[in-house]
Amino acid sequence: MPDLTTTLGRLRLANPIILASGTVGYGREYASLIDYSTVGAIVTKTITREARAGNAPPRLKETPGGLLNAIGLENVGVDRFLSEKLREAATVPSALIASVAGGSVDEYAELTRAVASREEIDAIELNISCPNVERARRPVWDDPEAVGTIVRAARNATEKTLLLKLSPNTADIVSVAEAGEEAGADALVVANTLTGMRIDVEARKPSLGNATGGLSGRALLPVNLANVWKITGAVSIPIVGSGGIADPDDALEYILAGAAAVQVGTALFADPGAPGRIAAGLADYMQRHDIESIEECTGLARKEKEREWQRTTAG
Amino acid sequence: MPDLTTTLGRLRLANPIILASGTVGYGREYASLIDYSTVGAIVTKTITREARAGNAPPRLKETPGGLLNAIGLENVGVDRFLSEKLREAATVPSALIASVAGGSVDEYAELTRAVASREEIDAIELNISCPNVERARRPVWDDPEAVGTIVRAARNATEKTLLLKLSPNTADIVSVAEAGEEAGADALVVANTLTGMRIDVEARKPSLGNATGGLSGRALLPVNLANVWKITGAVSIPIVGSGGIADPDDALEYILAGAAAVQVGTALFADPGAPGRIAAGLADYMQRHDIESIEECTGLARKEKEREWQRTTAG
Amino acid sequence: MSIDPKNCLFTLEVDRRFPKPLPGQFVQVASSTELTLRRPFSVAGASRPGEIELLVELRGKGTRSFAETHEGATVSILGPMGNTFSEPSTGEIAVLVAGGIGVAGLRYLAQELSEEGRRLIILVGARTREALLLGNLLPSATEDGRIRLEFSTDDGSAGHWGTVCELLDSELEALEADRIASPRLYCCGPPAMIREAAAIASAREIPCEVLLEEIMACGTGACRGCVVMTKHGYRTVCSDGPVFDAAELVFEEAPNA
Amino acid sequence: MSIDPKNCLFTLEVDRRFPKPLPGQFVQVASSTELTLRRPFSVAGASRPGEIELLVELRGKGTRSFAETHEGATVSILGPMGNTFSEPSTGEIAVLVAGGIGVAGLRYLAQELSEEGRRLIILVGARTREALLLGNLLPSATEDGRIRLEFSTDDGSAGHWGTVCELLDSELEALEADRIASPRLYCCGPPAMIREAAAIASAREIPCEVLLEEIMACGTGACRGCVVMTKHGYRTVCSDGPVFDAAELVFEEAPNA
Ligand SMILES: Cc1cc2nc3c(=O)[nH]c(=O)nc-3n(C[C@H](O)[C@H](O)[C@H](O)COP(=O)(O)OP(=O)(O)OC[C@H]3O[C@@H](n4cnc5c(N)ncnc54)[C@H](O)[C@@H]3O)c2cc1C
Ligand SMILES: Cc1cc2nc3c(=O)[nH]c(=O)nc-3n(C[C@H](O)[C@H](O)[C@H](O)COP(=O)(O)OP(=O)(O)OC[C@H]3O[C@@H](n4cnc5c(N)ncnc54)[C@H](O)[C@@H]3O)c2cc1C
Ligand SMILES: Cc1cc2nc3c(=O)[nH]c(=O)nc-3n(C[C@H](O)[C@H](O)[C@H](O)COP(=O)(O)O)c2cc1C
Ligand SMILES: Cc1cc2nc3c(=O)[nH]c(=O)nc-3n(C[C@H](O)[C@H](O)[C@H](O)COP(=O)(O)O)c2cc1C
Ligand code: FES
Ligand code: FES
Repeated sequence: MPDLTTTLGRLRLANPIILASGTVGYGREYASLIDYSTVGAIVTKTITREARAGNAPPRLKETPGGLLNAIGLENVGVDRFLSEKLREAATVPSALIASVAGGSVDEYAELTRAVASREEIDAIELNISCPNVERARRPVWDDPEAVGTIVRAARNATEKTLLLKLSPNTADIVSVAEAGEEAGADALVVANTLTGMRIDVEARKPSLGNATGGLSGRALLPVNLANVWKITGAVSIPIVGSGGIADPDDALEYILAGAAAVQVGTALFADPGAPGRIAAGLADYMQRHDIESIEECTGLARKEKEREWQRTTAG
Repeated sequence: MPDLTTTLGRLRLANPIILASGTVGYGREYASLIDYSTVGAIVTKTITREARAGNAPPRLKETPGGLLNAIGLENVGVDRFLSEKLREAATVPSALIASVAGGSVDEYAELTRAVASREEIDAIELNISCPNVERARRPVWDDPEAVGTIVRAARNATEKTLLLKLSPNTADIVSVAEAGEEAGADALVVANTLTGMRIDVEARKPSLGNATGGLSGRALLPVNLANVWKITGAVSIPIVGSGGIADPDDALEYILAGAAAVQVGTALFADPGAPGRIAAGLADYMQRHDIESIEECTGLARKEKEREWQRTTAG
Repeated sequence: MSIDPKNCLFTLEVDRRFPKPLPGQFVQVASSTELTLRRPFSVAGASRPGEIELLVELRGKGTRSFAETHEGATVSILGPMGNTFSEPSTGEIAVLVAGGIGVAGLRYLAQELSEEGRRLIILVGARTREALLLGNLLPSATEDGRIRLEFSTDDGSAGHWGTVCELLDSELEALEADRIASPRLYCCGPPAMIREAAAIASAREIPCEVLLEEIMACGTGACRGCVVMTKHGYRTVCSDGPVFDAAELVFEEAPNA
Repeated sequence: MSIDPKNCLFTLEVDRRFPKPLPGQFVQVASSTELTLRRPFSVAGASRPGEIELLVELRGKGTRSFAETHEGATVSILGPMGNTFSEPSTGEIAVLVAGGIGVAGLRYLAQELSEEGRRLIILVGARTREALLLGNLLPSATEDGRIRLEFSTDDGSAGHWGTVCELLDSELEALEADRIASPRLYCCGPPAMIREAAAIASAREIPCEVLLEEIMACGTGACRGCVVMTKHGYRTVCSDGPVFDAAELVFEEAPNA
């Protein structure tokens, strides 16, 4: 059996497959449908300081190859999360990553401290990239300095593994990735959803109650894969690929591009067995290609291309 | 018969359907397949000063709901365009828009002057957004000032209709749109392709010779539609929607979001009859809803939502 | 099985591990690998063990590709999911109000209540006479009046000419006069019908449960995608519902109101 | 019609306006509305008016959904597109070299040359004996030796044990000794085979045409998506090809060379 273990900061995962924030709730909801032994970790729905009611429905709209969502970070707030939901989440045998989003730098620090203080939580994911709540012209996720400040504050609040989840809605994700690494993030999640929308032409209004939402699913894969590819050359902390992963080959593409682990979200909706299928497919690929550890796969395509570029430049 | 005519700057189009740059060559190639009477205008493949050989193959890769291309602006250069290709392009009965891309502000001005001087050309589209040739960290299309400078230079070079084609690969397309309007663009094309890639896991290398390419087709639609939606409120020049339009409803979504015209590209590959189908579908919709002119449809969904927002704020 | 060009009745053989569904519960069907989401359908019958029935109106891609599934094919379903209706108490008469394909959400309930020997009034509203074909899938009216079945059509081509809520109102009026039993309402249908039925129930202070529809992703309560507004805030149709007490729901302002 | 689990022969009735294709030309097939691109296939036969044949190897989504098309269905095709092969002159003997599904690209040419009474040597290479089923679709060898058909397999299960290019080399050797006629090569098959055949032709100074494959979008020369490198720069397979003079092609450095 090939070795699927992988490492993010201080966190050792039995398996490089992580379930993405917002798509599995607190894990418990899917207990009867997902085989968690094939899942390295789950990320909670993003937690904010105050409870949030979320956006007006409709909150979902299927698009060709994708899904738009505008949940609006509905969550019970950090206090009820810690007092109620965490117990549920802790029943899931996979590692537990808490996703947090603050309204200010201090809130990020405070939330990080609060969730990191609980031993059930193995790592913290900083969500700076939710497209459904941001309103400013230049969003935080596009501003390397602002991101650096948030990460530094969170870094000071915990020694646990700190993941930074980037947004693809930017012209220069590499600079943001570098700022995150520089400020002390242990790993980068690349990346969240793209802003998108659809309109109901008969009703003449947006299909989503919030007008715009985040595009996830297969349609997103090429974009986030290119982002992983670009970032791989620039940082040395591990990358977690996310966006449209539904099959073993999708996960492999991210890994060959440079990811040490992957997140699966939208694919769970059509197939809660996706994590198991992907884990089996990775093992099969490794066996066929005589690869012992999944960590050897990370960045293989990128390294090969770099050699080629060198040959061309040299020749 | 409902009125499908629409106006972009000084250019009056018989029909709001424009064929997108790079997907119809110079129009002539498709002469036996496309019914140009259903096409308001065609945009030429982007023309550069020097001839460009383009990228190494493979240049195309199909993805779920989309298409990646990395043509690399292969074109014969402006001189041969004017001496050879223009004659071919002029045989197409639709209006003719020349797409140009310069390597510097001066080149944009020079190219604009050169193509605008020919009476066969009705309008000029400034392509600042090709993801397959740009290498800088902060690309031009993400920099409102740089875009403003290019547009001003081109504006000074012609009085013909000047379209500015934006890129979706940015966090703040609205500021770029505003800079374009401010600098004298007559219309905005919203927008080009998203950067994306795929990897061949057996060969362990990118599917495209150029590694990354531009994602077009249905997968792109939600993203560019959201961009039109965002820009509609901010500028007063007409918007041309582009990205994934394959059916009448797709075109209508862009128009209801705020577009005065639309571009169809990738959809031609599967169905050269798409422009005709879309034109017929628009006419049918207008008849069903008792709308006389397509111009009345522009922005209807956006205006309705703004009224709703006002009600909510007032109430 | 196709009932008419717009509606199909499917019989699915299910795994032995598949629990017996309760009326009101639904299943999530993966009808095409091209689609990102499964499609939820009410269990419209489960009288024979090892089998469930779904009654599906063809609306878009998901339902159409489901309808194209050829006999004997294997389809992936998840479920049964969601909550169920309250049972009518002994003194109560169940009044089922279905609008169009809403029949699908109430058919299994009607069958169960009918088998239990309950008193039932079933009101079915539809656009035209053709749509009444759906009515044939419901328990038949009995001669002793224990089960009654009434129709309304928008175009008057069968039954009462008007909405099913008008029919409901006059039925309730009659029941009130008769004082035979207190009614309990069960409704499923388009949003406008649900809203009107809820208003009628509220005005008459009658208990009323409604089966709601919302676009769903997870179907388990995890994604918070399928919410409706209630007096206690947003609730998910998939795990808090799909059956809600009408009195708990907060209806949006009607458009253009 | 399925030939074996990996390959299908399709017969398409075409419109009267559809021009008679030339050998080497292809059509663009829309095999599924879920796909962004059409799929190009060589015309593998057009002997009967109003009909064309396509010989398709099942590789991915497009070919598989094409194979699932049931008899009698309507499929949208564009074409015929692309250029054609040069005719062999009277003194020339046509040597057709097909690797695997490359048979599809040369079958119609073989049929036409055979009907014209030309001398023909057809060499078919495949992985195993099964793949030789494709050979059955080609004109049969004649007793007078005018048409000859030779096979090679990678595993030696039929014909020559080795590559089709080895077979080609020895055939050319024999022809050279015989001095009966000068050969003209026509090749279609996987890239490595094309490259080797081109090298053989170049070494022996024999005219050689190859039918190339590239992923296509427009099929008309408009999008510049399907290029191959030639001595005159990039050329499109769809409109400058798909048939190229092997001497004009510039082959990439072999990987890991
Ligand atoms: C709990 C529940 C039970 C249901 N039971 C039945 C049933 O028994 N029989 C039946 O025919 N239908 C039922 N529906 C509705 C059914 O799920 C939708 O008709 C179906 O998902 C449409 O899929 P589609 O791909 O054909 O249409 P799409 O192309 O996805 O959409 C067509 C139209 O239907 C709307 N729609 C899409 N998904 C849903 C959804 N999940 N709920 C409501 N509207 C939707 C869309 O907004 C659009 O207006 C139920 C829905 C829910 C939530
Ligand atoms: C001029 C021309 C003539 C052809 N004639 C035939 C023929 O007669 N019979 C036949 O079986 N095939 C032929 N092909 C190849 C055929 O087009 C591909 O096999 C088909 O497009 C694969 O589609 P898919 O969706 O099944 O596979 P995909 O899932 O799209 O791809 C499977 C594999 O095939 C490769 N591929 C995809 N598209 C093409 C393409 N257009 N050309 C080459 N490789 C491709 C992909 O890179 C991938 O490795 C021809 C191609 C060209 C360009
Ligand atoms: C319904 C839904 C809710 C989501 N909620 C969150 C969230 O709360 N926090 C977050 O960081 N990402 C959220 N995401 C984004 C996912 O975590 C993931 O990054 C994205 O969907 C791309 O991956 P996928 O294509 O595998 O789904 C959400 C996605 C979906 C579809
Ligand atoms: C093969 C191909 C080539 C393209 N070449 C150009 C180009 O030269 N210049 C340009 O501005 N856009 C180019 N585009 C982008 C299109 O004009 C269009 O903006 C984009 O494809 C989105 O629209 P679509 O989804 O309708 O194709 C190209 C797109 C494709 C698919
Ligand atoms: S569908 Fe996910 S919460 Fe209901
Ligand atoms: S496929 Fe477009 S140029 Fe050949």
